[in-house]
Amino acid sequence: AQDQPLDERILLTFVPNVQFAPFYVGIEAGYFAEAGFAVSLDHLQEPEVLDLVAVGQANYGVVSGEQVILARSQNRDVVYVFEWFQQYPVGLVYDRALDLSDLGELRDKTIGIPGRFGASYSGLTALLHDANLTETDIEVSEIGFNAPEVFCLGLVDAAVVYINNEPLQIQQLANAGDCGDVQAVATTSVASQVDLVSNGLIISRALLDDDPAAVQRMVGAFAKALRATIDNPAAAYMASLAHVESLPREISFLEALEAAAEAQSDFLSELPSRAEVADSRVELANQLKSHFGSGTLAQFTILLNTIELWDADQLGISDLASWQAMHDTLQRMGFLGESPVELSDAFSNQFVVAIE
Amino acid sequence: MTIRLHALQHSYSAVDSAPLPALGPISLEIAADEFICLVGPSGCGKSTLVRIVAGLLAPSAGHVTYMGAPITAPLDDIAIMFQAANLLPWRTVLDNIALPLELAGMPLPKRHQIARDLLPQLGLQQFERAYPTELSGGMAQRAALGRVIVQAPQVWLLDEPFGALDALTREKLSLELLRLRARSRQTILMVTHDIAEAVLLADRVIVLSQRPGKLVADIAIDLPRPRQPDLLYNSDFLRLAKRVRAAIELPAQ
Amino acid sequence: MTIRLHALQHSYSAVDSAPLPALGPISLEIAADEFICLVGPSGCGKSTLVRIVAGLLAPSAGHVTYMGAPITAPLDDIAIMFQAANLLPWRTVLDNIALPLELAGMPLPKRHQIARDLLPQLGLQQFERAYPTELSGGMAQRAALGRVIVQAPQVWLLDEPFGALDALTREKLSLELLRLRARSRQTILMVTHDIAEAVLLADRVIVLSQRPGKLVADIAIDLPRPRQPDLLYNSDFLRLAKRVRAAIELPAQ
Amino acid sequence: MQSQQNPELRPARFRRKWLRMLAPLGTILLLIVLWQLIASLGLISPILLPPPVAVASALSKALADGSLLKHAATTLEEMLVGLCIGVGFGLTLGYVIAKAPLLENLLSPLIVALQSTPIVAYAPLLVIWFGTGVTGKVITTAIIVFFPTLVNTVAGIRSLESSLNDLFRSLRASRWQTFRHLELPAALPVILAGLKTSSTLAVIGAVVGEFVSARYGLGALVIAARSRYDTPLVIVSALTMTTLALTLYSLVAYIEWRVLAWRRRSTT
Amino acid sequence: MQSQQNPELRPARFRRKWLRMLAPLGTILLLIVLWQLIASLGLISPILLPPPVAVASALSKALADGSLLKHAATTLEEMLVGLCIGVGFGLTLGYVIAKAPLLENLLSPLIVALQSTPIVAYAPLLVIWFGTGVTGKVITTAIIVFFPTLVNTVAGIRSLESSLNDLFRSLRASRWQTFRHLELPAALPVILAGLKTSSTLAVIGAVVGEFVSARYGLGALVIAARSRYDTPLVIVSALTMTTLALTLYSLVAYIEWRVLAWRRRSTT
Ligand SMILES: Nc1ncnc2c1ncn2[C@@H]1O[C@H](COP(=O)(O)OP(=O)(O)OP(=O)(O)O)[C@@H](O)[C@H]1O
Ligand SMILES: Nc1ncnc2c1ncn2[C@@H]1O[C@H](COP(=O)(O)OP(=O)(O)OP(=O)(O)O)[C@@H](O)[C@H]1O
Ligand SMILES: [Mg+2]
Ligand SMILES: [Mg+2]
Repeated sequence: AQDQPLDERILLTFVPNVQFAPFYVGIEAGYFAEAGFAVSLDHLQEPEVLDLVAVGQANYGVVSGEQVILARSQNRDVVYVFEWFQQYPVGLVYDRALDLSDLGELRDKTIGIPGRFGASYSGLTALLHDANLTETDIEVSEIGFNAPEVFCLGLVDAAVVYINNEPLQIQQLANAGDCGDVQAVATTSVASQVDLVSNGLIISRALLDDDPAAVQRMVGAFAKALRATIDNPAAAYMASLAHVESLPREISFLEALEAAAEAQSDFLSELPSRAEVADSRVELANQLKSHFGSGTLAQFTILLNTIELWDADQLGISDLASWQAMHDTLQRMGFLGESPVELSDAFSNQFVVAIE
Repeated sequence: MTIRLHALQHSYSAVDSAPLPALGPISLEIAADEFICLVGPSGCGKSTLVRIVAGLLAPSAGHVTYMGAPITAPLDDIAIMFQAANLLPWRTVLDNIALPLELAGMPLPKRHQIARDLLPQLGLQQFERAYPTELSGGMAQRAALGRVIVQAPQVWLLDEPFGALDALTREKLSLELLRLRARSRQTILMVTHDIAEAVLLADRVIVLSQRPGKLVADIAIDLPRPRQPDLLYNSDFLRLAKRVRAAIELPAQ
Repeated sequence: MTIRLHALQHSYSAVDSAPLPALGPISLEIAADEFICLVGPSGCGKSTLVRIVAGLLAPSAGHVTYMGAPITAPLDDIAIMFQAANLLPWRTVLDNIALPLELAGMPLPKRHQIARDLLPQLGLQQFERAYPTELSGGMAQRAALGRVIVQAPQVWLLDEPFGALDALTREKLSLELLRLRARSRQTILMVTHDIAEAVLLADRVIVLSQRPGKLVADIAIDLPRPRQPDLLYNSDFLRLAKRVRAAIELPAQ
Repeated sequence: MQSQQNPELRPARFRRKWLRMLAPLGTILLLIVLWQLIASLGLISPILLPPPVAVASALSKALADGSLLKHAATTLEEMLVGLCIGVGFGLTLGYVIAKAPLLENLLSPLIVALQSTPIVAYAPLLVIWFGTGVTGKVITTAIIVFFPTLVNTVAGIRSLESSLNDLFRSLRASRWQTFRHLELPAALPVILAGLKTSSTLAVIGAVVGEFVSARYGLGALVIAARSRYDTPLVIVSALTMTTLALTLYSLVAYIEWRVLAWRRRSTT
Repeated sequence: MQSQQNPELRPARFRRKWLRMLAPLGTILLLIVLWQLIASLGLISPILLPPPVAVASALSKALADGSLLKHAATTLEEMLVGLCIGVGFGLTLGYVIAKAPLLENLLSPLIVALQSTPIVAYAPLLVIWFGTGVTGKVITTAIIVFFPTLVNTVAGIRSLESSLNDLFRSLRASRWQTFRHLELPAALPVILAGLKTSSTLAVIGAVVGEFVSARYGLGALVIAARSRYDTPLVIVSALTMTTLALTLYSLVAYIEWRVLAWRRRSTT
């Protein structure tokens, strides 16, 4: 580490949210500082994040994998250096009564989707392809980011959503009787059918060439923060409080989390296996469920759900097959030009591999 | 009596000041075929009186009747020519004069014809397609007079119709007015500042006092008709003019 | 000679019609202490002439000089009173009258004092806080006159200043004008439709022909000064008035 | 009068008219030159601002495959219908409010709320009530377009001098006649100014509606192009929006020029 | 004159003034009652329109923890600064254009483009040039606010009668004096109408800017609340925006009421 911390801006998408907990943990627990960075976070739309990284306005950004392929096909020389989400977070949500687990059943159904862009559209395309369907076999409805409302009012049979978030919201509505006849929702995640490259950390080629050491430190710090989040979600939630103002923060809930975080760090000192840690999360969830209402728990539950999408034996590694699958999907969508995208340039595992 | 003013009175009230008594109380009776000239000091309420008779202004006290019925709104029989020309700036002279006919639903060729036929009398022959901003003060006033003439009203309310006109044009137009009236005897109530004009034209000259305008004198002009400009040098005429002038100079009663 | 008109001529040109000859050619010389009255038929170009002398309108041909220098823009020495009152509707009477002083940078209390002192002469005592829409036609004209008086100009251009006033107020104000002028002899060029008024006030009466206005007569009024209203019955006066009238009735030369 | 045209006056007028008409094109040309200069000098990364040629080729491609036209037609339809509805309501309510000032106080919370609530807040309602087709976008357009028309109608009609009102009353003009022959022409300059604002806001309304949920339309195209990092196509779509807005604006300006012809006469 | 108040006239005026001031509150109350009714009767699903109580509790929570105030303050700051800049430019350029009509033809493509280009098209540039802080939102606000002020200033100043211009020329008034004492007061009713539009658009400008990138501000709050499907908080944020817009609008309306006092005098 350097003596003088380096100011570094990381561009995230969306708005401050518990799903960005690893970054909050990185800041609050000092992982970034240890690596010599004073990190600040900004939230922008995905294309903006990518373009600003591409032109060197910021060194680090987080976007989903397909953006990297699309952008590279349009001369943005960015490199994906850390696969944050091991599983593609998009999936289909529908009424459990309407069993769509056989994707062939999708034929002639009305599927809601934010619009023909972004991760949800790639996800849908991949799902359809897997089921030997095409877009013309179903009714696509561009409903914007209004899936719970539109779904619950019965305007679509299923909706393409982020599986860590919306199904939970819809289930809550269903529990409250506000979701029509729907009693319980079911999801089919894209990840269960195809392995697509998902959200991860990007840098520009120029940065990779100029200062690989700094990138190495950043990737290392983020990997630590991510692992810490996966290992101790209660502590991660506490770290998020400073960054996400609207998180539920009733005293009793925070006290419970505080206690859980402490217990978890004791538990972690026993060096449990990944499976044991996963079990501890389930246990914690169950334990909290008996004390707090779903409203209070919602954001924490989302964090737990999301952690499942992050967890892996080795964090950050992305493999060519998932890039290829994404590339093929995009090609099928007609989003790529004639000139092929060299996928091996799109990502690099060198920094992940060099950790430790 | 066609028009009767019953203890008519008017005060203007502004939002943040005391009511301003502007007119009356004044009572007056006007016969169906009378030509009345109203004279009085500037600001004494002449325009106010005319606007009340036109049904444009509700008096503060008293009332006006036309053929026995109180006037509460403008009537078809009564036309008013305002002190200002009030032409519509986006209409040509011809369309300004033809406006009342247009509102009455007359088709374009016919109303244009009627308006056009009037232009020579008004001395506006070459200006039918001119816009109001292109007119001189007197020309605008003549166009406004034309707008009253096309209405062929039973009662003419004229608020200083010749104020912006030179002596000659003025004479020409007043004689025109007398000629028009000679055919079908309408009621005319005309405000003027010109004593000679008042005596030359009127059957009666009504003199108002300083604001609030009360009746100071009601002078019958018993000169023979038809009247001609040479009357101006007639001794009866001069005597009547002097009487009017004397009445104006009187303090309010 | 203070003001000289050299073969002055003006035509108005509208966008989609032929140019309209409105004035001249006319040449004229006005001495520094002269009171000139301009009479002529309605629409003959009097206001046009006045606006050119005021530097508001560039003539189509010829030019005007003031003290030898051509007039191309409004001058400080020259003030104009327009045919219409042209008051600013959002200003009170007092602030309208004080406007020229305000533009000259005079502080508020002083300019209000000057304007207020003028109100009795103008017969507007109770109306200093009234807005123009609350004035009668004649009152608005008097306020406009006040706006010229506060400028204390060397040259007064008055376009029918008394057009909307009754005979008495008119007389009172014209005499006021004469009195003002008696102190420091300014140049006055005044348009009027009233022949008697012209003869009563002027040193010379200029008579213009029908449009385009050319000089028809230049009649020196050699009546003694100071002049009083009783002059109206003087035979010299009547003779001069008849001469003016005759000149007006002449066809254009 | 037309028969007496003065031939001397014609060339000047002719030249001025052409100058007026060509002026916007001159500015556009200048901007393109400037843009090329920025691109050539590399002042802004081509990623963010591609050079004119790249945009031109994107344009010709989008024109050739008909996609641009299709999207533009959708947006234009939404704009025009929304404009008609919004302006219609704006004029009507504006007229009524001008006549009954208390109504302004009563309705202002409602009207201001309508104008200032961001679309994301009621996006679900829009999608649910009006679906994902053009209707929702027509509504957003109508809403945003309504307000400037309304306030300018109110201001225009209130600016009327009461003396002219008296004239019409004395002529016993009907309400409609008074509106048609007095209030409308008198208020027209101000109303047309409101329409200028409305006509450019119409594009925003339609496009923002399309951002929420749409398959067709320039808003959908811009989002799609942006999500594919096709900056030239983003610029093509944006320029197409500008073209639509400019066309509408010019139309209003032309109407203004025609209808207010009488005003130009007095500037001799 | 004030000393001669007629006591008879006061109660009526008094009553009317209060009526005017209370009218908006009455409407708001009515809307809340209506809203409660809709909620009670279940006409609209509570997912879309939560009942007033839910919104009230969200409001009190957001107020209690200070978050609403902080966001509102950010948006307000952006609005006010953007409004000042946009209105300043609009007035200035409007004045210049009114005086030189050819300039309108020259600049219209530029101005209309500025107004009609959706922010997503130039969002990256905005972020690069102005960062993700308030500056970018001030710019978007200024841009959207600029246009109505501009066109209304042009319309207002052009509506001036040439006779009054002659008066000021004859008085040798300076350009500034003519503007200050003639053009501005004459154009004011129309300019104020433009400001009414601008003041409500200011909210949209700031919020839209916040959609692109923001941590603070009501736009950010609405997005955050939307992302959590916290509809009551969405409504609270939207209502706060409306409140800001309404406050600004009322301010302009009040200025109008004060400045145009002379107009009310003539309606006897
Ligand atoms: N709209 C108004 N509001 C308030 N006061 C008014 C209004 N109109 C006229 N007045 C006042 O009423 C009085 C009478 O005005 P009116 O116009 O009737 O006078 P007039 O006799 O026609 O005068 P003039 O000969 O100068 O036209 C004046 O003192 C004037 O100030
Ligand atoms: N702005 C203008 N545009 C075009 N023509 C005009 C304009 N002003 C005046 N005229 C024309 O010029 C001629 C002279 O007008 P001017 O106003 O000088 O007459 P005037 O002698 O003052 O008449 P009056 O006594 O009626 O006021 C008229 O025929 C008029 O139609
Ligand atoms: Mg009067
Ligand atoms: Mg004149």
